[in-house]
Amino acid sequence: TALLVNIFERRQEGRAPFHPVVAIDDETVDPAIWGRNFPIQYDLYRRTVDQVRTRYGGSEALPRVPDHADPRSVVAQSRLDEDSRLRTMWAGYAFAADFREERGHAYMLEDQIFTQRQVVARQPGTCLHCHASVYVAYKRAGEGDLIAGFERINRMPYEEAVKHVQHPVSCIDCHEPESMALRITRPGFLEGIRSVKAAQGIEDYDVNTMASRQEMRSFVCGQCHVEYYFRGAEKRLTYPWARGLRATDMIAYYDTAAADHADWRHELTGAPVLKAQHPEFELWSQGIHARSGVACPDCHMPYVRVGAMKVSDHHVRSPMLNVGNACQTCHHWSEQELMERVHVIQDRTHEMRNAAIDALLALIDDIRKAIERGAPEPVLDAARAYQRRAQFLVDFIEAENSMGFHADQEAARVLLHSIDQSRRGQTALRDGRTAVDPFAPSTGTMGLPPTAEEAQRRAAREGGR
Amino acid sequence: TALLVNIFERRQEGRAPFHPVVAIDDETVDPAIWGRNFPIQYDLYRRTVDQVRTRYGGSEALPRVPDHADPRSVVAQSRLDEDSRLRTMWAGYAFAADFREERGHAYMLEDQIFTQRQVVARQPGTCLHCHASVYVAYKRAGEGDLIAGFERINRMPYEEAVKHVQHPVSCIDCHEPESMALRITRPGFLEGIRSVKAAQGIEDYDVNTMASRQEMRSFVCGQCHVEYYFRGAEKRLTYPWARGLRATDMIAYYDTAAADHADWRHELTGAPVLKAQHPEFELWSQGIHARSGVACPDCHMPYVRVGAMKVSDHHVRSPMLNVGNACQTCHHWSEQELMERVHVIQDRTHEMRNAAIDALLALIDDIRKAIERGAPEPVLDAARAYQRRAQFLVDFIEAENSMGFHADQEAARVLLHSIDQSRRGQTALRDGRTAVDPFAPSTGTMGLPPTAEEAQRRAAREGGR
Amino acid sequence: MLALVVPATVAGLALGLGLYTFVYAKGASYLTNDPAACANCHVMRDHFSAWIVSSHRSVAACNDCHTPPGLIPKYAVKASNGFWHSFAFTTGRFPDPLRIKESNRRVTEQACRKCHSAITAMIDPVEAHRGAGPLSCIRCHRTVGHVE
Ligand code: HEC
Ligand code: HEC
Ligand code: HEC
Ligand code: HEC
Ligand code: HEC
Ligand code: HEC
Ligand code: HEC
Ligand code: HEC
Ligand code: HEC
Ligand code: HEC
Ligand code: HEC
Ligand code: HEC
Ligand code: HEC
Ligand code: HEC
Ligand SMILES: [Ca+2]
Ligand SMILES: [Ca+2]
Repeated sequence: TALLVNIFERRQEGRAPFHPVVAIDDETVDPAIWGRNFPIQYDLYRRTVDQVRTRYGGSEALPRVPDHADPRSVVAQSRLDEDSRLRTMWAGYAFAADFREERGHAYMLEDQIFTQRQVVARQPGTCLHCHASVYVAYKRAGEGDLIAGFERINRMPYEEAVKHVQHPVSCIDCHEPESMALRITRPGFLEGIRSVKAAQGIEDYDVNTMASRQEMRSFVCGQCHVEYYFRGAEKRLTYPWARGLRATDMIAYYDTAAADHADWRHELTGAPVLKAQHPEFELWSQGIHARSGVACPDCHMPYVRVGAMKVSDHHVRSPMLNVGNACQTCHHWSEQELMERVHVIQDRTHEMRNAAIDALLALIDDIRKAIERGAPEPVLDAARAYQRRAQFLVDFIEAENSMGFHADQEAARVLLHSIDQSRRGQTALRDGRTAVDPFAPSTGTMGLPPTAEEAQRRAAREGGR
Repeated sequence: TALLVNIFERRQEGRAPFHPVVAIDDETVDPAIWGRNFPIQYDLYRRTVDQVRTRYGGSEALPRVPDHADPRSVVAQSRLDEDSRLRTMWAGYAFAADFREERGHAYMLEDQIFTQRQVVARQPGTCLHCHASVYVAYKRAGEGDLIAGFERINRMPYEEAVKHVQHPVSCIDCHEPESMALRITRPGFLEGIRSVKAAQGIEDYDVNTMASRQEMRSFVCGQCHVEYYFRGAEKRLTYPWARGLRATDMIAYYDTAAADHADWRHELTGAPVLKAQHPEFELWSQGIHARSGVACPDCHMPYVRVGAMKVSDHHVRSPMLNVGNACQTCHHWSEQELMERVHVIQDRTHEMRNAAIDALLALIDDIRKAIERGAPEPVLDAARAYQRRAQFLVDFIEAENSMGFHADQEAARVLLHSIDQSRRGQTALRDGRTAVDPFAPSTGTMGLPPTAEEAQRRAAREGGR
Repeated sequence: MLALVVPATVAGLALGLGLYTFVYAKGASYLTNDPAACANCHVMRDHFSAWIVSSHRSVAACNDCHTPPGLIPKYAVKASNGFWHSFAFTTGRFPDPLRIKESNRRVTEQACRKCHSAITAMIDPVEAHRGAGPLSCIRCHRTVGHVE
């Protein structure tokens, strides 16, 4: 931590805000050790065990009787019981067995180990990428080579892979030990962001040397809060971003580059369907906040005053539980008014999501009936192609965890296209059509928005205006 | 307290030192006379003859050879030629003959007199309500009673009624001669706003005595920039607001209270359809700007520095032609960045609008074919009911002139439901269903948002932040 | 030849006019620390009244945020702003609404640190690493000096 101390001292004319008591290096996984040097952040970090529910987020602490298979005495509420239509949407997939509201970072490892999804299906080591502090584990498994280790652990069965990790996401996963600067440690993101930048014409993008600090503030979260799939037999973790970050770009990707990929075959229709998962980073990138240079930690880890010091609130949580610090520095409205604004946006999204799910379930039911009355395969396949699209689009917003807030108009656009694909599927089926209409909506920005820096520079060029 | 301060400061500037050179009373229609006392506002007001096109707004000045029937030497571009699908949507209605991009206030009277819609159909005197300075004309026709005069002129044939007016909207339509305070002079709005307030539980609402100044700043525009229909044989101008201001509330209204009303029978399907028209006020009311107390003039008549004085820019026009004054008072981004933000919102809306129109035309075509192959009337009627809804919803956003900007997420919600109704119609038709699903989406606020004043008072109660 | 003369003359005129207006338009008020001095110009009045109601009215005056620390740089900035503001004021050539210039924004960003480096010590140093851009205070605290 030498460098860091120097920086602090230069700034502080000798008044270092903290006193390094232990040495930390690139092998130090245990957050408690880092916490000796940064007790404030560590204490806040540990508060992610708290469970408080908001209208659409947070999480509810449901007590349960621990048993041999699952020792957890508290879990989050089941999303399947809240809306059983999800079981039909995911029929035949592990998610139909167990899908819960997500909760704080402290639970990420145990929730992954004990979810019923591990029981009904065999999962690969790849899963760990986002549920544990795997950075050191990858390096060790790869004898120093991060990517090699990543590939090795991806291929292991989960039970074996999990032996290599001890902690949920920890300091070392987001910070460089010497400088505490943010860094990207996840191969999935390193490769994913490179593919988007390439699509935007920027070759060989290296996030750890080329990203601005403000970008890094969102990229560290984008390591995990993204849509993904396991490519091929080697179960390589892949972010489907080669065509762009929008849900509609991913449809284009899954229709072409990964046309042969399916997460599973739908139990009722036999359609080769996809499971969308927590695309917070992707949806945020299309919203007005990203465009305004507002990063994830601005709202989810806002600065908090502790004593004479301002620190990032490492109690990562819903901003609805912390509106004062999360929103009011930028928005001078009352807490109640700000919460109402979020609720209006979320309620509208929820209404649209429900309409889109109903439309999808109608299509699924139509295909099921068509199969029963022995409709010709080519006709069924066309309808299944529509289901694949419609389902991915609605699941994209359903899986995204802000209920549309991160980019309200874009979320609505995605849901609208979902209903339109369901509509096309239902009519194609009834008309016995075998051709599938092309799908290429293309508004919005394919990649990340212009950064605050870029906007500033442009503003400067225009003479301060 | 962002907004109140703004408004307060502006009120100061608003009280411009002025020396009355002529006497003005409640009979003075001619703006030139008012202009003697307020030369700056008058000069700006006259600039509404300018025609400049923006990506989705403004207007293009198309030269034409004047003829006996239509002496105009310049008109705005035809929206029908830009998108001929509109002709199918409006088949059998006057709008299919002539529908142009709207332009500045200076043209409102001549454009109404000479539109082909006057040729293909006989229009009532009601039309004048929003295209001329009718305040004095109404009072005279009603021997002092505004409403009585309104009713009398509504019933006249247009050719006769138009003899009673000389000017487009003029000072007297928005201002009280003595105090220059804003006022509502339009019966349609007086009655319309009363019906919304009643729906919100406020009885006998009198806008001219009960509205705040900031509300009045939008209400004067809401006199005309609203959805309307002519009720019954007396052609009474009515704003369909009794259920609320949202497009979905109007569907509820037209499905019940005005179930028997249709603007015309669709030529291809025989459906009793509705024409939505310029609901700027209604869409704005659902947006974040209305919720933040931002009124129409804040963007369309922003304060402009003239010498040492700031006045409201009476050159009412697209803010995209005036981003500096219109937006940068509140948004510290560059002009280019602000325009891009508007374009991203409008492009998304445009994409969704196109998808919704395609879906509607597919339904129209299905019904037409079903009629040809002699499908039973009850089945056709069910499909027609869906067309009525789907068409009104998509037309609502098509007719609204900000291409979604005034309330981007709400505009998307309306378009999503339009596609969903088309979908239900198409499948019902194919399945030979005669029942029509209920339609009652209900998120968002039915009426006007809490005003800046209300929001601030609430904020104050909660201790200022 | 002409090509040289013309710009020279223009520059001369500008300077002359500038100096004239600097005096005439109370540009000298730049040499004081009295906020009211800034408000000598009506175009500054909005910002003055917005500062009066801001959280900093009793703790920081215009110059605390709009001039760098240290005498020389302070008067350097004042001189240039004083000249340009006077010039702009007289010619009326300036944007409405006013926009802070990039250079002056940086001055202000530094000003925050003058007073708050203690409380921000923990969040600030991270910037020192790599090409990572600096932390902008105004990004979140735009209204500390001027309530909108
Ligand atoms: C402008 C503020 C803002 C930004 C920036 C932002 N979020 Fe959010 N986020 C929210 C709000 C508000 C919610 C809704 C919380 C709720 O419903 O309780 C939310 C919800 C979430 C949730 C679900 C939280 C819960 O309690 O269930 C996750 C996960 C999330 N955001 C991650 C991210 C990530 C990752 C980024 C950056 C890529 C990001 N957010 C950027 C405001 C923001
Ligand atoms: C290593 C992967 C990883 C990284 C990096 C990560 N998250 Fe998470 N995050 C998760 C997982 C996994 C969960 C769900 C844990 C569970 O439900 O057990 C989660 C949950 C959350 C929640 C939901 C909390 C709740 O109460 O519902 C929020 C909010 C959140 N993350 C925000 C962020 C932000 C902001 C960042 C970056 C500063 C970030 N995350 C970085 C994996 C990650
Ligand atoms: C690309 C990163 C990533 C990968 C890979 C990943 N997860 Fe997650 N997981 C997350 C994030 C982020 C959350 C929190 C947001 C959410 O739940 O939507 C989460 C939440 C969860 C949860 C808690 C909520 C729920 O769904 O019940 C479980 C359990 C879970 N993951 C299991 C798994 C399993 C099993 C795998 C492997 C098949 C896996 N995860 C792979 C990022 C990932
Ligand atoms: C999920 C990502 C994530 C994890 C895990 C994480 N941090 Fe941070 N940390 C951040 C972000 C984001 C910032 C803000 C950095 C910036 O603004 O450049 C930050 C900033 C800091 C800073 C700088 C001062 C401040 O508060 O802004 C310190 C010190 C710090 N973290 C310590 C820790 C310690 C100790 C741990 C483990 C107990 C930890 N962090 C875990 C994301 C993380
Ligand atoms: C660092 C600054 C910043 C933070 C923190 C922030 N916002 Fe914003 N917010 C903005 C900017 C910038 C815009 C775009 C409008 C503008 O330019 O003023 C915006 C726009 C919005 C809008 C209107 C856009 C829409 O989608 O309707 C809402 C609502 C909003 N923010 C709510 C929130 C809430 C709630 C939080 C906290 C969870 C939050 N913001 C946190 C800066 C911020
Ligand atoms: C926050 C700013 C804002 C507010 C408030 C606002 N508008 Fe607009 N309005 C716009 C923008 C931006 C456009 C798009 C202009 C364009 O595309 O050229 C627009 C477009 C319009 C148009 C079409 C203009 C054209 O050039 O064709 C009309 C008419 C209109 N608005 C009326 C209203 C009315 C009436 C209200 C109040 C009920 C209102 N607006 C409130 C910003 C605003
Ligand atoms: C008496 C009715 C009436 C009132 C009151 C009224 N308008 Fe209009 N407005 C119209 C008509 C009619 C047109 C179209 C004129 C034409 O196309 O010939 C129009 C056109 C416009 C346009 C389009 C200009 C363009 O270039 O396309 C804008 C913007 C606009 N109005 C804004 C406003 C605002 C803001 C207010 C209130 C301050 C307002 N209007 C009040 C009737 C009215
Ligand atoms: C409730 C107010 C209102 C009434 C009643 C009204 N108009 Fe308009 N009219 C407007 C506004 C506002 C605009 C500008 C916005 C637009 O064009 O969408 C407009 C625009 C127009 C235009 C120019 C654009 C176009 O459509 O080509 C014509 C022509 C027109 N109206 C004719 C008529 C006729 C004919 C009637 C009677 C049948 C009528 N108006 C009744 C408010 C009204
Ligand atoms: C379509 C509506 C409309 C018309 C027509 C109109 N005005 Fe206004 N006028 C406004 C609005 C809105 C304001 C702002 C009032 C406020 O903020 O309370 C305003 C303000 C004014 C003011 C106060 C000073 C200022 O500029 O804010 C004067 C004086 C004025 N108008 C004169 C006129 C004159 C003279 C005419 C005719 C040539 C005219 N107005 C026509 C809507 C209109
Ligand atoms: C009188 C103040 C004011 C004016 C004038 C104004 N805005 Fe806003 N704008 C706001 C407020 C307040 C919000 C809500 C977010 C917040 O609270 O900061 C907002 C939000 C926005 C947003 C984000 C919401 C969304 O729909 O994505 C955009 C974009 C925006 N404004 C653009 C504009 C443009 C373009 C103009 C000029 C045509 C304009 N604004 C004029 C105050 C204003
Ligand atoms: C506490 C710090 C602070 C004080 C004291 C302060 N200002 Fe500012 N001022 C700022 C900041 C920060 C900005 C940039 C605002 C922005 O970027 O939107 C600014 C911007 C400005 C602008 C440009 C307008 C704009 O919004 O870009 C003017 C003019 C100005 N200040 C004048 C003054 C005057 C005159 C005073 C004294 C009466 C003063 N300031 C006192 C912090 C301050
Ligand atoms: C001679 C009249 C006058 C005086 C005295 C004056 N200003 Fe200004 N100021 C102006 C004018 C004119 C502008 C617009 C210049 C431009 O934007 O090009 C301006 C712009 C500004 C800006 C924003 C543009 C920029 O250059 O960044 C700031 C900040 C500012 N003034 C601060 C101050 C402060 C602080 C004082 C007192 C020390 C002050 N002004 C005194 C006339 C004046
Ligand atoms: C001349 C010294 C000085 C300067 C320059 C200054 N401040 Fe302050 N500031 C103070 C004092 C003293 C307080 C009140 C005591 C406290 O809360 O620390 C304060 C309070 C604050 C607060 C808390 C109150 C609030 O408004 O929320 C913030 C935030 C703040 N300052 C940010 C800034 C920023 C950002 C800048 C630069 C644009 C700045 N300050 C410039 C001295 C200063
Ligand atoms: C990403 C948003 C963000 C940025 C950037 C930021 N702050 Fe803050 N600041 C906050 C928040 C949130 C608080 C409220 C903390 C609290 O009350 O617990 C705050 C509080 C403060 C306070 C008041 C602390 C107190 O309670 O007295 C000061 C002073 C301050 N900031 C100064 C600064 C300075 C100086 C900078 C730049 C070096 C800066 N801030 C950058 C968000 C930010
Ligand atoms: Ca949650
Ligand atoms: Ca127009």
